[in-house]
Amino acid sequence: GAGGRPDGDSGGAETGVTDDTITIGAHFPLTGVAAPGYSEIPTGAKAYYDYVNANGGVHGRTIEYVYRDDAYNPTNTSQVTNELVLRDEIFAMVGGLGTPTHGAVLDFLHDNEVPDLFVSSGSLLWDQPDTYPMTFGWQSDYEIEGKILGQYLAEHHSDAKIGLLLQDDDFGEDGEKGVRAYVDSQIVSAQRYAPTTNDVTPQVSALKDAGADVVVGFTVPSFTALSQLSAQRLDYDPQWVYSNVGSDSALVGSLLSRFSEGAVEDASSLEGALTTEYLSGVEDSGDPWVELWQRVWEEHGGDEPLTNYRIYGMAQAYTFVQTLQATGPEPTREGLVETLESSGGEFAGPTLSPFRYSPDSHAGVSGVRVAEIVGEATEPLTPVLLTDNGDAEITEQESDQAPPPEDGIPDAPAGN
Amino acid sequence: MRQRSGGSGDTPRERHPLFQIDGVTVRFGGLTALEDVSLAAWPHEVHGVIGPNGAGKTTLFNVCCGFTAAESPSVRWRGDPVPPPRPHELAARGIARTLQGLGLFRGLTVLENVMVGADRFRRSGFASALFGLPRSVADERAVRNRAQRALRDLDVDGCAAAYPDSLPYPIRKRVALARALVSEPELLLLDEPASGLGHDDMGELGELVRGLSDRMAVVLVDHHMDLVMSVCDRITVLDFGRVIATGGPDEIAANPAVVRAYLGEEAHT
Amino acid sequence: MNSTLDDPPTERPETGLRIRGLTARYGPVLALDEVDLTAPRGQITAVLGANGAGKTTLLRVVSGLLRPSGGEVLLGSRNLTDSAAEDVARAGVAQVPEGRGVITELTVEENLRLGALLGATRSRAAGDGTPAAPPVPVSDLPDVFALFPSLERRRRQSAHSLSGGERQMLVLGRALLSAPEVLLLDEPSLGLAPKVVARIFAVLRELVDAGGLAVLLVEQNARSALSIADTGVVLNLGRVVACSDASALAADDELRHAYLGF
Amino acid sequence: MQRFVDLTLNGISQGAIYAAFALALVLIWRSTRIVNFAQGAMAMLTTYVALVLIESGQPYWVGFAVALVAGFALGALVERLVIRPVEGGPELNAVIVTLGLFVALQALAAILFGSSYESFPAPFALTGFTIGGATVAFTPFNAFVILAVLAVMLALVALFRLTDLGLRMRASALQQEVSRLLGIRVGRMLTLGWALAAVVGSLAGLLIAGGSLIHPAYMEPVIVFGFVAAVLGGLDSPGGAVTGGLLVGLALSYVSGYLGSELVALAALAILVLVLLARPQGLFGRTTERKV
Amino acid sequence: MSQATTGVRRFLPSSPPARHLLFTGLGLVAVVLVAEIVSDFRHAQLAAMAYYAIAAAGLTVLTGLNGQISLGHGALMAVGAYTTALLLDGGTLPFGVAMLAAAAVTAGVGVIVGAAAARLHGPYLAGATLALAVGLPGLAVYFDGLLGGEQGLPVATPTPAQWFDDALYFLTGQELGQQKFLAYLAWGTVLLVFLLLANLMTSRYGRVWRAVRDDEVAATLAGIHLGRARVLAFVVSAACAGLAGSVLAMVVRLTAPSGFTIVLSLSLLTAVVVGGLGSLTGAVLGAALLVFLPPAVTDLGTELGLTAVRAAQLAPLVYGIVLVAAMLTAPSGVVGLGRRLWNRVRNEGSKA
Ligand SMILES: Nc1ncnc2c1ncn2[C@@H]1O[C@H](COP(=O)(O)OP(=O)(O)OP(=O)(O)O)[C@@H](O)[C@H]1O
Ligand SMILES: Nc1ncnc2c1ncn2[C@@H]1O[C@H](COP(=O)(O)OP(=O)(O)OP(=O)(O)O)[C@@H](O)[C@H]1O
Ligand SMILES: [Mg+2]
Ligand SMILES: [Mg+2]
Repeated sequence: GAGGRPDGDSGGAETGVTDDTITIGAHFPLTGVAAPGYSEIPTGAKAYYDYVNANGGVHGRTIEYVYRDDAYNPTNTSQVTNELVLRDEIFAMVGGLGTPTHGAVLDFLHDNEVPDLFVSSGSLLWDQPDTYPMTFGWQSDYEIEGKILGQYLAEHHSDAKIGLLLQDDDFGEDGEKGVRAYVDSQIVSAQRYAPTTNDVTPQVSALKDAGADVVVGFTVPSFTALSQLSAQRLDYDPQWVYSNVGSDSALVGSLLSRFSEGAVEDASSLEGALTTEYLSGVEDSGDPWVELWQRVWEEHGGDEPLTNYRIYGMAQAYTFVQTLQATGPEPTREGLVETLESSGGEFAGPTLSPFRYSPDSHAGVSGVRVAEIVGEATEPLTPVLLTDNGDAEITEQESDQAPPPEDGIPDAPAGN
Repeated sequence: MRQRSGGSGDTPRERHPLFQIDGVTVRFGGLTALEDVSLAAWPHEVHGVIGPNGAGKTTLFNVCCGFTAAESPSVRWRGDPVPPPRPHELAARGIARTLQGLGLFRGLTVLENVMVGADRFRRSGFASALFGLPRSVADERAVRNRAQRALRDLDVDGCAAAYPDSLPYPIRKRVALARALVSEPELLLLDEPASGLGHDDMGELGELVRGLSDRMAVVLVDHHMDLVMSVCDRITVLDFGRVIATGGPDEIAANPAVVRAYLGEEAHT
Repeated sequence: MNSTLDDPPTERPETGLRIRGLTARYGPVLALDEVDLTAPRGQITAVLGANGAGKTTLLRVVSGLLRPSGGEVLLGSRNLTDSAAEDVARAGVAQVPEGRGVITELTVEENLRLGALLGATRSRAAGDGTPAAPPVPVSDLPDVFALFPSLERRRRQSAHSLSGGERQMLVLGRALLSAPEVLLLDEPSLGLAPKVVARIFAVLRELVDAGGLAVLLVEQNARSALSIADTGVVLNLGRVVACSDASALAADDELRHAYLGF
Repeated sequence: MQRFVDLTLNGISQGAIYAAFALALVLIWRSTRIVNFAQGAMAMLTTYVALVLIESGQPYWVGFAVALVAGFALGALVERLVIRPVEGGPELNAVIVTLGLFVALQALAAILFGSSYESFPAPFALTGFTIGGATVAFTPFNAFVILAVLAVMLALVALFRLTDLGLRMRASALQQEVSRLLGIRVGRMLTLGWALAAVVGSLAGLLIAGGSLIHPAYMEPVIVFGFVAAVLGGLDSPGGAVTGGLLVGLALSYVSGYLGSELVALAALAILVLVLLARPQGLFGRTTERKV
Repeated sequence: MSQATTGVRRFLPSSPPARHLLFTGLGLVAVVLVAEIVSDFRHAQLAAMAYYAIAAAGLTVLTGLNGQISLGHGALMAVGAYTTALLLDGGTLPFGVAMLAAAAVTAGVGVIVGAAAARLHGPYLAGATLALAVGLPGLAVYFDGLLGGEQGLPVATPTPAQWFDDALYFLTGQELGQQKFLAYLAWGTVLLVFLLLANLMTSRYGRVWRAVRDDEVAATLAGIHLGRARVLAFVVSAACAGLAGSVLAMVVRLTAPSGFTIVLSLSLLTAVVVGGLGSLTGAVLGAALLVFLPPAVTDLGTELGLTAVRAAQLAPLVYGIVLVAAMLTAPSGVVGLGRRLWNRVRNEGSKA
């Protein structure tokens, strides 16, 4: 354990916590094939922690955020997590990214009793309170996203032939499960691509061949762009629907719009595509949360522009600060988990809908809204829709999202 | 000049040649390298094969060793028909060959080079080597002893620990010969053993080869007529892939066809 | 350097290859020790000696493949001591290396073309389009094929398929095609049939007699080498132990028995 | 049927890209007997050079030309600085040097240009030709790629078959010492070989990038399939590289379309093994029969 | 100095296997000493170093002794890792059995791959094995029902037998944590593998492999079946890779395709060459380089005030530069360099 507490009013010293610091860690692909995009997430989180630290920290402690590169390779994740836990002695793991990567350290973190919060992945693995009582998801999982999209399509495109373009891992698989719950009979073709490939024309051509006039893509942004390029090549123009993960219109749209500057007359961007949202993005300039992120990034970010990946990192950091605030001035690892289980479900924050945290659930954001991409921004088509895994019903969210607190730092709840 | 150990050349003590190959025809695309060539190696005899460059001597050796496939050779071993040999089986069949180059293993010491040649005498298997069982250790020692003996026989045991590249050329030639001899062959095929050797070394080589013929049949290819004429009991001459003459050294030296095709007037000294 | 044909070689000895005090080592091993010798144009100089005497080393130093640790190599008035091998070759010194001088992956014709290319480069460098060296009987591919008929049939074959002797012929032919002023031959008789050896030696003699070619001939086969050479040099343990007229050497019984073994 | 046509055309256009890369490998193999694992990284770097120029407002073709020139310079530089010392040494040392270079250059690009996706423009339209009312998976840009690859192939064949320079380059690669004795400036030939190969590599990089996304690791899949294509064709033969590239491209397109894209790499393995078992020197490689 | 070495040599057993046993014993002592001194974090690093060392040792036999290049050993490690994951799944099989099975299954795959590889040379072999490295992990995605797809399979952690726990406590008086146990397990495997490989390398098999590498024709004439010798080398080295994969799976606790990318295969080859081709010591040194260099560079970068992203990008840059520099300055690897220095010291010593 690092740093005992000299005033000794609580007696116990918690790993990673000193009088004036709390050390937390994370693993991200900062190099290699998965680095584009994802490597921006921790820079956003770091900016927000710096912002909090500059404003007095949490209960007087500054947050030391250590993130390490795993190059999206589970073997490396295991090594850097060892480093984080055994050498850097982090208090908690916050936001470690990737399903296979983070999957490799679930047990290790569990054995070492390290809280494992807000895994940056929509896999269902993180919601196993019985097996992994200290692991929590954060973002909306792919299944509920699929369900909500499926229901929307069933209502608004009930005659359409639907094709699926799926990443061949848990992302595509869970998403498919959700979509099929509503429009199974309408699906004419489900095409999978391996994330290691660089060519999705065969898949898109199969969708075209199957006559799909709506295509739902559970794709990461680069493959969203590739699928758009392939479609353009084949002159194929269905109604596109992309998962939130891959629909970063600011990113994908700008990537694609570059091609229209050249010899391509037929501007191809994500205009008119459908997607879902659980966070507001850079392009929603009027949104008070986005204004906060812009302020934070201006003050503590680098020279590079603010992106949705960075907003994701900041929002996650916000939730963690919120948790710390709620845990009180004497943070312990158990305390952290208890806080999330008891009050995490009521956290008001940057996400459009609340988390599903409870003693029985460690699942993240409970819902999304369906939106249409217009220019670089989105226009909501539905209210925020809430649901849960399995055959839970889809309901509309009643209350509106609260704006961020004045100083941009979540308050410690009264009573603590 | 000739120090024959016995009159084996004229009155063979055996009824059959040790090794006999008949009807060897080899074509490379349009080029006929050998046409209906036969070769017989008698025990206790040194048999020379000579001929102009590209006549097919090395190719004939390659057929005998199974490196080159001939069209329909018939092979006999002590008079019995056997299938054409395959290269890696030669050692076990009692056939050894030296190469026109040196063919020493650069990364192995001289002793190890020769130990590779003695590989066929090992008895223990993979497991005993893996676990370092006494059987494998004893085996290894036996092979080492054989190799050392072979090096001693050729008077090169002094450089057992050296690597071939660091040795003078004549010594390397001897090492290569030691590696062939350590497998205790019955038939020894020597491809240009004297090339690159100085006069003295060549003389020693000649004596050595004669000595060997007590123990085995030797077939020798070389362009040094002094050597060939002095050690061979019988000589076959190839030209353009055909046998143009066979006989004892004196006959061959006097054969006008051989002189025309191979020896030339001047060099015939 | 541009000597004319009718210069009797003996009158201008400085036009050949001169080696002064040449010393070379392989690490601690002294392979050449203050070697002096001259290979004048129009002459064959035989370098003899037992295995390991340093003959190959001498040729490698001359052709620039090995840096000498002392002494100098002069071609005519030109100092080649520290020139790179390619520059030595372009200056007109062709070497037929011991053993593997064939580029086995190329065809016979391509190997020969490389020699011809060097010849062309040299004549271009001479400026006026005339060959840099006096005309030699071997100036194009047909000449080589006339000299070595067995190569012609294998012209498009990969050199890899050649027999040992055929390779040796190929390397010789290639060196001749480069129209050299000085020809360094490292055991050219190696692996060749007696008749071919005799032919090659006769051709060498012819080339030399026809004009300015200087030949430095390294041979194990001292007897036949001395029979065509003008001068003989005997090396032993990296040192010149004798240097004189070829016929005188051949007649010197003591020397013959001590170093030449015949 | 439309599907089959699309898959075929897509396979050809992907295959042309692998072929372009394989040509660079063949060129370097023929002129230095080294397999250059850094080829992709070098191409990536020069593609970024082109992108920087194009983004600063230069026309596409200016970026294109400068990238090729930069490739030439980079190839020559790399050969002189890091390859020269390992030439003629153990084969593996050169492999490790190029691997090290590959890793270092990729990291360098990430530091210099950032590791995010960038779109790279194409000089021709990216919508497929329309044939008989149906749009096929073959764009004017694809046609340009194929023409460029064929042109490079012919140029290489001519270089090696017909020119003295090509012969000198091959000789230098095969036997340095003998080549020097024949008056060939071996060092210069090797540098030239690398420089030319880097130009071809840069061209491949540009063709792959055109109308698609680049990031510091964008060449990685191409390196593998390009290498497979080169080996398939027989590393010595430009024609083999193109055949190998098209074969790999077609096979992968069919496998991806009909069987599933996770099998793409496995299919490449299967094809390679099948071909090499029948012809260990690749389709167009020359076998050296004589061993002794 | 040379007297000192001959003096030491006099006390060594004369037969190689006995000598190897002695060294293994010394190695064991060293492992226990180190393991008991260092922190849990170092245990984790040591365990990682161990699996690299095992795979590199196998590769060094194949490449260094037999001259076959393999860019596909990462895929063979995957075979071992998946075998282990599947066998340990039920929770009943002892981990030792799973490790043996992993080695055996991978050796079986090695027979097939080796049989194909035996016909290939140089870049053709490199190309085929590269395709293996990239292609084989695709199977895990294709058979995702059994092999878990991209997400991979979790691997049950092995637990020490009670006697081991007790014995170690008795010996050192310290508790055996999970990390430390894994380090022991991994290094125990290293010692065993090295013992067996050293035996093979000094036996006729090592000699035959080197002979085949140096001159195929001469080796054939000595009665060696080239194909068989090559395949055997491949199988031995595949078995090592399988064992390494097994250890990796247990240390990492997950086996997924993204853990066995081409990068892994290339790293192994690098480790082998930079360490010193054909030497077991070199394999260990190369493994150490793989494990310790990148984090050291990242830390250095962070200390120099770089952002974590920049520092992370620095690691591959430095790694690449180190590879190039190592090959330019020490072409025979660290071991070769050491040998050269040692010879110089000894020569000077004997001159004095
Ligand atoms: N694989 C092959 N392909 C084509 N031709 C070949 C092949 N192998 C040998 N040859 C030709 O066959 C002929 C016989 O070659 P071989 O090596 O047997 O000659 P040799 O009698 O040993 O000659 P030397 O005395 O020069 O060694 C040669 O002309 C050679 O070019
Ligand atoms: N690369 C080398 N490294 C160390 N020593 C060498 C090397 N090459 C030759 N030597 C030594 O230098 C000496 C001269 O060798 P060189 O090859 O010049 O002899 P040679 O007269 O050509 O012999 P041969 O007739 O065998 O060709 C010999 O003692 C030889 O061992
Ligand atoms: Mg021959
Ligand atoms: Mg010599």
